Amino acid sequence: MGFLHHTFSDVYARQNNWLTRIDVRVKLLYVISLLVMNLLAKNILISILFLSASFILLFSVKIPLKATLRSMLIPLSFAILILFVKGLHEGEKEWMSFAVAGHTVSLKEEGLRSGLHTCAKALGGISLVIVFSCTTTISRVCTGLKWFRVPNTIIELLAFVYRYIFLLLDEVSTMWIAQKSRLGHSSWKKAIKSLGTLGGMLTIRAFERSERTYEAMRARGYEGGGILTINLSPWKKREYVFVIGMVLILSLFIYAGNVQIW
Amino acid sequence: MVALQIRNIRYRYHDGTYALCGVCLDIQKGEFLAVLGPNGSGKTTLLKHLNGLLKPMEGEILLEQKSLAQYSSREIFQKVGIVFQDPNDQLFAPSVWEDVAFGPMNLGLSKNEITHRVEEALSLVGMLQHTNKAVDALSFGQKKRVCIAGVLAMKPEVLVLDEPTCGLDPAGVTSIMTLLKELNDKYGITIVMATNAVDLAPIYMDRLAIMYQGSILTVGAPVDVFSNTDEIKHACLELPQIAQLMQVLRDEDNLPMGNLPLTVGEARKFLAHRLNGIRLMIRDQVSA
Amino acid sequence: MVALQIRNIRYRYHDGTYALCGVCLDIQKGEFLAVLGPNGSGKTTLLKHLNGLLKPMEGEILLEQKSLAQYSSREIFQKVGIVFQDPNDQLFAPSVWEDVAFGPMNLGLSKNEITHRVEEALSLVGMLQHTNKAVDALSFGQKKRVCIAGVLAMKPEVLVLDEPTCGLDPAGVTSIMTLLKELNDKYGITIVMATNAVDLAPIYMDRLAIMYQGSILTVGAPVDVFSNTDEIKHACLELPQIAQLMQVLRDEDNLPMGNLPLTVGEARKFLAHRLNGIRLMIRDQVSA
Amino acid sequence: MSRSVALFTGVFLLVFFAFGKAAYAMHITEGILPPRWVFTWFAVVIPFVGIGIYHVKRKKKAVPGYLPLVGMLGAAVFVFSCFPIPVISLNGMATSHPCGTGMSAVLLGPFVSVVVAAIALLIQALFLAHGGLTTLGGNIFSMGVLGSFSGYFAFKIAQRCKLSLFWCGFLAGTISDLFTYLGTSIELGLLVINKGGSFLKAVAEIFGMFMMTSQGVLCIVEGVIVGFILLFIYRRKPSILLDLGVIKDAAKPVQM
Ligand SMILES: Nc1ncnc2c1ncn2[C@@H]1O[C@H](COP(=O)(O)OP(=O)(O)OP(=O)(O)O)[C@@H](O)[C@H]1O
Ligand SMILES: Nc1ncnc2c1ncn2[C@@H]1O[C@H](COP(=O)(O)OP(=O)(O)OP(=O)(O)O)[C@@H](O)[C@H]1O
Ligand SMILES: [Mg+2]
Ligand SMILES: [Mg+2]
Repeated sequence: MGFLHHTFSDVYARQNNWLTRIDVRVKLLYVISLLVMNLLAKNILISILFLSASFILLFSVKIPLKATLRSMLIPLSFAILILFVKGLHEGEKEWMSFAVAGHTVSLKEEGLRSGLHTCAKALGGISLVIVFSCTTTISRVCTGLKWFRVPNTIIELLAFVYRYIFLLLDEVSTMWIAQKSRLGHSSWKKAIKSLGTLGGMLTIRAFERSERTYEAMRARGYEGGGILTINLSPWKKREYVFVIGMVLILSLFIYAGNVQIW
Repeated sequence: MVALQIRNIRYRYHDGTYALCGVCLDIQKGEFLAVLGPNGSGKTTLLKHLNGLLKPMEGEILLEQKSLAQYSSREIFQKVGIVFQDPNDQLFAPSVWEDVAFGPMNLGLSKNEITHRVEEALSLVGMLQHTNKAVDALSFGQKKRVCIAGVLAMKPEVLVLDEPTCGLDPAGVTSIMTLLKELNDKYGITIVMATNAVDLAPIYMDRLAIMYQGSILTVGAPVDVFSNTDEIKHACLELPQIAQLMQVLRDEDNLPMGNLPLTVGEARKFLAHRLNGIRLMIRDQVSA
Repeated sequence: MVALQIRNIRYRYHDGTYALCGVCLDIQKGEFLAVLGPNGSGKTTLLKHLNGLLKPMEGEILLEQKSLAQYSSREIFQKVGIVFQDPNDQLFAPSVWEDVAFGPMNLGLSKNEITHRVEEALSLVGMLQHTNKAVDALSFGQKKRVCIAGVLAMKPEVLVLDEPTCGLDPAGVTSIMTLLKELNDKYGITIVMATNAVDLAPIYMDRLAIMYQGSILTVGAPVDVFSNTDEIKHACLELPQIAQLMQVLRDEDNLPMGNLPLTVGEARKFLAHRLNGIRLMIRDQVSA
Repeated sequence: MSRSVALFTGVFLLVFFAFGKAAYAMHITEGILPPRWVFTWFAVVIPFVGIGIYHVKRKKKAVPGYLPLVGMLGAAVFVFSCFPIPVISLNGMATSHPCGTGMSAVLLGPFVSVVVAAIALLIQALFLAHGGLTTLGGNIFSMGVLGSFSGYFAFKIAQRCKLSLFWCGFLAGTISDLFTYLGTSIELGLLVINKGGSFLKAVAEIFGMFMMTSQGVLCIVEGVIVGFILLFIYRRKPSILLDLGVIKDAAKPVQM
């Protein structure tokens, strides 16, 4: 099956553990401010700290290491790409050079160094996002976004799109299999043609399904209003503790991030 | 008391298909009515008329003696709830709670009232423990239940369902049908359902209506409807398995029989009586 | 002769669901096998393994004594054809002819051969008069038939179907099942189908396999499988209606019985014999 | 010498691997853009997203079914962007993923398409770890804004020129892809300017790398597929294209 080699990380978010129980607003505040810290930090240690802390957190809620590593593969490759872009273009001092087809290609020390820093930032940042997404379901995310005043239309569409991705993926993979088992993908040309058909069927079915869904929505009184009932629970003592803790941690990081060591 | 009166309605789709050609039917308050019929006979089209999702081209529908056209659509939706065949079309919110709350929210109820109704509806369908689950994490039968809860949360007087048992395994069918029967018996909700499952009809339903090519062939109690075998065959339906057996026994093996037993229970009573009756007779005669 | 041997296969979906946990099953050449099981028991997953669409994580599948892994996928698809539940998933082309021709065309056959095969396949499923119709203009049952024709046009030895009767009216069910039985009897095509319809199994199938939670509970002739009532209940299934009736008669009314009759025919024979036997006995004794 | 050859080979393989994989997702990963670019790109895309939201809201008032329509088509486009497209290129036979923005721009119009792209990017950033939250602005700019508008205008201009439906779709798909990659290359190239790097050379190199690995072929192939998709819908259910305003009655479907 070529489809859905992606695993959406919110399958883990449906479990019940200490991280999933934390209020989403607190988690969002944490993640966003830590991501900003991660960007602003002047030394590599902060990002490495975030990376390792994230792994410990993920370990503490029993997310399989393999899953985490798999989802870090693409960010990692992107980070390596940046490393070379920077290495090739930034700075003066050569670290090493090659001759490729008559051209000299040289990697520069300064660029590599700042590239390495960016790599660390990428990994640190992405691991924070993974911690967030592995412990927060989509409906919680919507609640959180609502609290952050993200427009309702976006939140509704987000919830709606997310809800139907899996369904359509399932349907499409059945159709794909049906095509495959009648040899519709046996050569490159056929495969392209069949993918066109598949996309067309997908669009048509999405269109028809939207009509049926709209009927079902109308039957429950929908007249163009909101489609989400978001229930914000009041903040509890726990949440306040977390937020105060965050302020402390942040000030520590701001201090640590400004120390020049490299 | 009549809940809904369908007066000679006709409907034509944009592409020219006549899906309903003069349907007349009275739906009594508190009854459990099944609409049976072959594929394409217009069951779904008929059900969509019952709460005004489709407007008849001719004829009219009376809800409590007043034409549907005179109600606002909000009033109709509150009185008549509809559950479609594919639960995935109806569960568009990410979690169970939010989905069930969608209807009450559109009614503009207070927060407390919404919470109350959602809980009530979920407990009616026995899904209270799944309140916070994501919709994709539910099984097919559970999704079906949540759909029903979503409609129940609007406190309808009439519940309309389109093939609620299609695609479920036998245990799932029994559990959904038992739920519907309970809603009908205990809470007095009038239920109209379209179905292809002839075996279920005599077990759960008070009345059946047989549709064929956009009109209604017969309406009546299961016993009466299934006694007219030719009409059933004509409408591409079949007798329930048990009725088939009893019919063979009656017609081929000359077993005298009043009404055709339709359910396991009825057939058992009849057969046991017969077999034991005969056995007793034998004993009597032997001893005599 | 064994057509397919399933040797202890396991399969896990990406999200961690174990859909198959050690399935073993032999499928004989020319048999008509039904896979029964509740929703989510892994029927569809198992069927998708039969033509290599999913690869088992452990275990293997032998097609004619050779592991599936050793065939090219083209060879497998030619030998094992699969028809999914929803016909709308499978009809890619705008017209019936084009859709059925899709497979043969991909085999790279000559134009004549393609025409020949399409006609043959369409006549097998009785859809020859609809050759030029648009797919959208067909009824549900007709779409189902075209799907089957599309697979038959590749001349498979094994035909695998996922819930072929779901959503069809009773007449449609009978017509599809008769078609399959004919393909099986007359043309010797091995048929494996997943289904929830327990009532059909004893009428049409040679053998049943009951799945539950990713493994196979029992395999055997309908009589044997349905004689183990507890297992059936355990697997969220039910006995066929007729068998339920006979079971009640046996257990509650103490009617002595060998094997539980499962179909109308068997039950009739048994009951007629009994009733008449008793009647004869009475006559004898009375006259004696 | 041999050491440097080995090193070079290693570096080359690494870069190749990185490009193959990075192009797979082609969204800029979390942490890569420095704060000022994060800020800039967010500032650039917010008006577009805002106008898109306004469009959806206004349309929803008039046609309440518009929201489920956009949502469902948005999901469809997301699923389309998961299609494994076989492409032949320098790194051999590989599969890659289409962007799908060209298609969504054709079906939904450019502004709504930006919103759909933003949502798709948010979902990918959160639940698939493709892209990132702070880089969301930059990604929306390249894929959402550049992709949608270029695709939309390519389609409309092609229609003006009376090209057949297939070629209109082809141009929309291909051009929106090219602009998306160009946008990403520019955003990455901009990272090197403040440290004395040469911006244009960097952009050219990155863009060249994208095109040389699978993505160059992908642009064309995605165009072909979008063309086929429109053609298929036209043949099977033209009313959909009419309803969405993609074609007027008199469109020529095929002419290849
Ligand atoms: N949206 C539509 N546009 C055009 N024709 C339609 C549409 N929906 C249904 N029809 C046609 O109207 C007739 C009645 O269809 P309907 O769906 O009401 O049948 P049904 O009894 O519900 O069948 P099933 O048992 O298959 O659900 C059929 O001939 C069908 O082809
Ligand atoms: N694509 C998928 N990803 C993850 N899990 C899946 C997927 N498809 C099926 N499953 C899970 O695998 C198990 C077996 O599913 P399968 O579809 O094989 O059951 P089934 O017997 O065909 O059920 P049904 O009678 O409902 O068709 C179920 O628990 C299901 O949730
Ligand atoms: Mg229907
Ligand atoms: Mg299945």
